[in-house]
Amino acid sequence: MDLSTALSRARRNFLDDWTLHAVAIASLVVAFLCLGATLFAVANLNRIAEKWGNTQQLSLYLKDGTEKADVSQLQFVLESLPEVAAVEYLTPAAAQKKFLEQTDAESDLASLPTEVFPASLEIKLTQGVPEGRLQKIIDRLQQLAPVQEVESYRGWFEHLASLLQASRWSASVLAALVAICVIAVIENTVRMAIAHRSDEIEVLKLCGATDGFVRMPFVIEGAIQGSVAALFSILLLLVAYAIVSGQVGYTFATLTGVSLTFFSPQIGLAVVIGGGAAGALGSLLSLRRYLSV
Amino acid sequence: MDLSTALSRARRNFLDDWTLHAVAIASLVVAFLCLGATLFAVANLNRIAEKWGNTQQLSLYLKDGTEKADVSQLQFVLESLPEVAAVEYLTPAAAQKKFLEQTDAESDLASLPTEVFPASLEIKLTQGVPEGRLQKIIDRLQQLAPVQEVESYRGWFEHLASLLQASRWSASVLAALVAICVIAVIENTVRMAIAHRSDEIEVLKLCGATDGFVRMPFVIEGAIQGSVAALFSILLLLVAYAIVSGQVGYTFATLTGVSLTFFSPQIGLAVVIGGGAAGALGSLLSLRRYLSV
Amino acid sequence: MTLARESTTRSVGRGSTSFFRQRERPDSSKHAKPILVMEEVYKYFRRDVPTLKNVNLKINRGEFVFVTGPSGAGKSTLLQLIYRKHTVDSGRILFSGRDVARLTKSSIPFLRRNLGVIFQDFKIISHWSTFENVAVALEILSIPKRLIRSRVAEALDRVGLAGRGNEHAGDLSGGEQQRVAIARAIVTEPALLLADEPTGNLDPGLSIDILTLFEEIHEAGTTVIFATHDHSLLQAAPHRLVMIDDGHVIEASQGLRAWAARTQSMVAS
Amino acid sequence: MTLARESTTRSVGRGSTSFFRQRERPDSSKHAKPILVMEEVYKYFRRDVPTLKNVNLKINRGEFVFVTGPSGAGKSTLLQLIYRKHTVDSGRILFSGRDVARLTKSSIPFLRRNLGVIFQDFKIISHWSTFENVAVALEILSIPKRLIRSRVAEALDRVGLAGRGNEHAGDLSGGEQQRVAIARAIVTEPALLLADEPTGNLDPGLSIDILTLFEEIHEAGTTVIFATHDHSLLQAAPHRLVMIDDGHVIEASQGLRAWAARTQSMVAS
Ligand SMILES: Nc1ncnc2c1ncn2[C@@H]1O[C@H](COP(=O)(O)OP(=O)(O)OP(=O)(O)O)[C@@H](O)[C@H]1O
Ligand SMILES: Nc1ncnc2c1ncn2[C@@H]1O[C@H](COP(=O)(O)OP(=O)(O)OP(=O)(O)O)[C@@H](O)[C@H]1O
Ligand SMILES: [Mg+2]
Ligand SMILES: [Mg+2]
Repeated sequence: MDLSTALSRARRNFLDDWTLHAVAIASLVVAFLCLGATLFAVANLNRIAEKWGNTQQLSLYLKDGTEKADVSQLQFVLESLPEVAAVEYLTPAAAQKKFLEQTDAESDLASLPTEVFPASLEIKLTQGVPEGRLQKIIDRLQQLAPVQEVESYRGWFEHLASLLQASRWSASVLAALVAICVIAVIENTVRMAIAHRSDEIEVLKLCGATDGFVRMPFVIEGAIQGSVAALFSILLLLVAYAIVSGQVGYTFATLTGVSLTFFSPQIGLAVVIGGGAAGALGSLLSLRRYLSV
Repeated sequence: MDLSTALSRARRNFLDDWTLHAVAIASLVVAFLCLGATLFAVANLNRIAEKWGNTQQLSLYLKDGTEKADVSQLQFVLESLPEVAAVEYLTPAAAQKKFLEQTDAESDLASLPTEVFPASLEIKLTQGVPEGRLQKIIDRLQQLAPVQEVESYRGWFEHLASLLQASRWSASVLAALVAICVIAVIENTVRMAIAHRSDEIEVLKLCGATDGFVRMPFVIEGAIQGSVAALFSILLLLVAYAIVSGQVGYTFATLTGVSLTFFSPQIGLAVVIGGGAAGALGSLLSLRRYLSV
Repeated sequence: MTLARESTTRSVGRGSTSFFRQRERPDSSKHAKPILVMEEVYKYFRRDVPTLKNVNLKINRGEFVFVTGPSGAGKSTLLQLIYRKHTVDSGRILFSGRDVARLTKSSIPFLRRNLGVIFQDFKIISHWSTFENVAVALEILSIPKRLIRSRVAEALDRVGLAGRGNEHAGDLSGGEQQRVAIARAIVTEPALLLADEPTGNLDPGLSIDILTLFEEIHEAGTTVIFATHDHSLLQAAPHRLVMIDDGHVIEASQGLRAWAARTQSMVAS
Repeated sequence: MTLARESTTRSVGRGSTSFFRQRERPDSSKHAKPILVMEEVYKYFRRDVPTLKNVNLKINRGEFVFVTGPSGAGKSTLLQLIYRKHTVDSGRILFSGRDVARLTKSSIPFLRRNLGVIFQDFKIISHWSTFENVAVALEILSIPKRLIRSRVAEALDRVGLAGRGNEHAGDLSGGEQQRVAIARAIVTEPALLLADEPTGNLDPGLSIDILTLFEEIHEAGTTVIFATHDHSLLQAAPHRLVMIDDGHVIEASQGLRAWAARTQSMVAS
C-alpha cells in the first residue's frame, strides 16, 4: 500500500465531492472557533487569576504613635515568615495617596486630613496559603502590641476565587465538549463519505484491495480536514482579535489590571496538530464502525 | 400528495438511517446550546445594563453651610428637568453611612468625622440622555451658587457601557453565526440524506412522483430535527443552569447586583419554533440545490 | 402483425377494472389515434455523431412492438426519450397527441404515470423489501393501502414471485430482481409499457413466460414496446419488429424470420 | 471436453508476461493439480431450504466450464462462494489447494487478486470514467501508472471499447457497461475468471465475440467459469457444462446438445 496512490485517491475523493468536505471543514471551523475562544478565555482568566492570586494580601493597621523601631522590627519578623512574600510599610501620607487613587473620584475626600489614615504594613502572601494557617497568622498578629487591626479581605477574595473557579471549570468542560464534537463531526463526515462511496468501496474490496488500501485515503482526508479547520479557525480568531482587541482590550485592562493577550503560538500549533490527530482518530473510529464488506 | 404518506415515508427514512439523523440532531444540539447560552448571556447582560443604565447618576456636592431652603428649591428645579428621574438629598451623616457601606471595609475610616462628608444631591437621570445634553446640564449646574462640584462618574460609565456594548455586539454576531450554522447543518444533513437515497429518489421520479411527493418527507424530517434539537438543548441548558446557578449565581449577584435568571418560556418556545423553521428552510434550500432528476 | 392488429381492436373493451386508467384517460374516443408518434427525431450525445438519426415511428394504441439492434445502437435511448429521461435534440415525440419534449418540468410526473417502465439496470432499491419496491409505484398515485396490498400481491404472483414480498430485494438473484422490476412496471396497469431488455437475466423458459405475460397484458389493451437482444423471443412471438442500426430505425416486420434465422445460424456456427 | 483438456495441457507455457501471476504462484508444479475443488458444499439462505445442496465439483487448471440453470437456481451463489462474498455453511472449497472458507479476513484480498470476476450487476462506478473503472483493478496491485495505461487500453480494445476510456461510465449503454466489467476482470490476467452472465446485455453477435475472447484467454491458460442462460452460447462452444437444478449440481457434458436443442425448440414453439 503506497502513500502516493493513497494521496492521489484522497485527492480524487476530495474533488469528487468537495462540497461535502467544504461543509465538514466549515462545521469543524465552528467547533474549533469555540475551542479557540475557550482557550483564549482560559488563557486570559489564568492571567487574571495569577495576578490577583499574587496580590492576596493582609493589611496590618498600626496604632497611632507606634515607634519607627517597633515597625522595623515587626516588618523584619513578618518577612521571616514562610507565608509572607513581601511587606511594605505605608505611612499615613502614603495611605491617603493610595486611598485616593483607588476611589478614583476627585471628590472632596481629597480634603481629608492625613491623620485620619492610619499607618499600615501591607503584607503580600505567597500563593496557596491554606485557610487554617492564614487564620492562625491573623490571630497571632492581632495580639501584637502595635497592631490595631488586621484586614484580610477574605470575603472579597472568596467571591473572586469562586467566580474564577467556575469560569475555568466551565471552560474546560466546554473544551472537552468541543473535542468530542470535532471527533463526532469527522466521524460523521467520514461515515457520510463511506455511505456516499459505498459502491466504490465494494468494488475495491471485491477486486482484492486490502483494508489498508481502502482506509488510508479516508484517514488522510480526516487528518487534513481536522488540521485545516483548526488552522483556519485560529486565523479567524486572530483576525477577530486584531479587530476587537483595541476597544475591548482597553476596557478589559482597566477593569482587571491585566492586558488581553492571544494564546501562544505553541498552543496554536498544538491545536492544529490536535485537530489533525482528532480528524484521523474520528476517521479511524468511523471506518472501524461503518466499513465492512 | 397526502400528508400521511409523507409522514410514514419520513418515518421510514428516519428508521432506515437513524444514525445519520441522530448525529445530525447531536450537531444541532451543540449549535443550539451555543445559541441558548448566548441568549442566556444576552438576557442577563441586558438585565445588568438596564439596572446599571437606570443608575446613571450625577452627584451634586453642596457647599458647606448651604441653607435647607436653597437645597429644597434646587431639588425642585432639578426634578422639573425632563432628563432627571429622581433627586435625593444626602445629608453629611447619610453620605458617611453610604460611603462606609460602599467601601465595604470595617477599617479605621469609620472614625472619620461626619463633617468631612459634604452634603450632596444624588440625581438619577432617565435612560439615554445624549452626551452633549448631559455636558450642558453639568455646565449649568456648576454655575449654581450652592454647588461646589458636580461628579458625573462618566469615565467609569463609559468603560462599563463599552464593555456591555461589546458583549451584546459579539453575542448577536454569535447568534447569527449559530443560526447560519443550524441551517448549514440541516442543509448538509438533508444533502447527505439525498445523496444517501439518491437511488430511491431516482426511482420515485421515474415512477411519476411529483416534486412535492419527493420533497415533503425531507422537509418534515428537517423541521422535526430542528425543533427536537432546539427543545433538547434548552432542556440541557436548564439542567446545567439548575446545577450551576447556586454557586455561580451567588457570585454573579454579589458582583453585579443582578440575580441570574433563565430566559423566558416565550423565548424558549420561539427557539423551538425557530429551530423547526430553520430545519425546514435548510431542508428546502438543500432540496432546491441538490435534488434534480 | 395480425395478432397485434387484433388486439388493437380488442382493446376497446379493456380497462374497466382499473380506476387509474379511467381517471387518467377519460376520453374514450382517443384510442383510435396512435398512442406514440416520433417525427424526425434526432438525439446527439456526442456533437458530431447522432445516436438516433431522423427517427420516424408511429405506434398505435394496443400494438406490441419489438425493438432490437446491436449493443450501443440506441434502444435504451429511444425509450428514455419517451419517458423524458432525455429530450430530443430535434423533431418531436407525441404521446397521446401531446409533445413530450415540450412538457413543463412539473407535468413530467403525469406523463410517467401513464407509462410502465422496466429499466435495463432494474433500478430496484436493494435495501427495501420486494413488496415495497413494487408498492412504491402505487403509493405515488395515492392509492389506499388496502388496495396496494392486493394489487402488489397479484403483480408479484404474475412474475412468479408469489409470497416473496417480505424478502430483502438486495438478496434476490439477478433474474428475481428483474422480475420485481417487471412487477413494478405492470402493477399500475399503465397505458404504455416500455420494457428495456426485460429478460436479459432470465433463463429461456422464464423469458418465454415473461413474454407470455406481456402478451396477456397486451391482450388486455396495453401498448407494449419491448427492447431485446434475444432472437429466440423475436422468433417465438410474431409481433411488429423495429430495428435500430447506425442510428436509423428500420421496420423489419417482413424479413424478420429470415433475419433472425440468419443470426441464429451465425451464432450456432 | 476434448478442447478443454487440450488447453489444460497448453497452459504449461503461459504466464511469462505477467509479473503478477508469477509473484502470486511461483510454484510451477501446482498446475497439475485441480485449481478448484468443491466438496459437499451446502449453502443455506433460508433455514430449511438450502440454495446449494451437496455440491461436489472439481475444476482443473485451464478448464473452461459453463454453469447454467434457471433463474434463482444458485449460479451466482456458486461463484460468490468462490470469491468469498459468502461462506459455505458446510463442506469446503479449495482454491489452489487452500480452503477458501477458512481464510482469515485479512487474506481474502489475496484470494481475490487471483480471481477475475464479472458481476451479474456489473458493479461499475457510474461517476468514474471507463478508464478508471478498469484501472482500479491494477491500482490495487500497485502497478506503475505507465503500465496501467497500456494494459487498460489493451483490455478496452479487446472488449470493443477502444478509445472510449474517457467516457463517463454512467452514460454507457447496458452492453457497453457490461463490457467495461469484462475488461476490468481480464485486465489483471487472473488465474481464474468467474463470469456471471457476462453477455446478458449483449446482442448475439457481440455475445459470440465475447465468448471468443474468453476462449482466447482460456487458450492462454486461464481457467474460466462462465455462468449463463444463453443456450446459443452453450451450443456455440463445446465446453464442459455444469447445470444447477434444485440446488444440485449436475454434470451435463454428455447430454448437452440434446438438452439445448430441446430447450431451443421449446422456446421457438
Ligand atoms: N447519457 C448519455 N451520455 C452520453 N452518451 C450516452 C448516454 N446515454 C447513451 N449514450 C451513448 O449512446 C449510445 C446508445 O446507448 P443506448 O443505451 O441507447 O444503447 P442500447 O441500444 O440500449 O445498447 P445496449 O443494448 O448495450 O443496452 C451508446 O454508445 C452510449 O454510450
Ligand atoms: N444474500 C442472500 N440472502 C438471501 N437469499 C439470497 C441471497 N443471495 C441469493 N439468495 C437467494 O438464493 C437463490 C439463488 O440466488 P442466485 O443469485 O445464486 O441465483 P442465480 O442462479 O444466479 O439466478 P439468476 O439467473 O436469476 O441470476 C435465490 O432464490 C435468491 O433469492
Ligand atoms: Mg440499452
Ligand atoms: Mg445470478
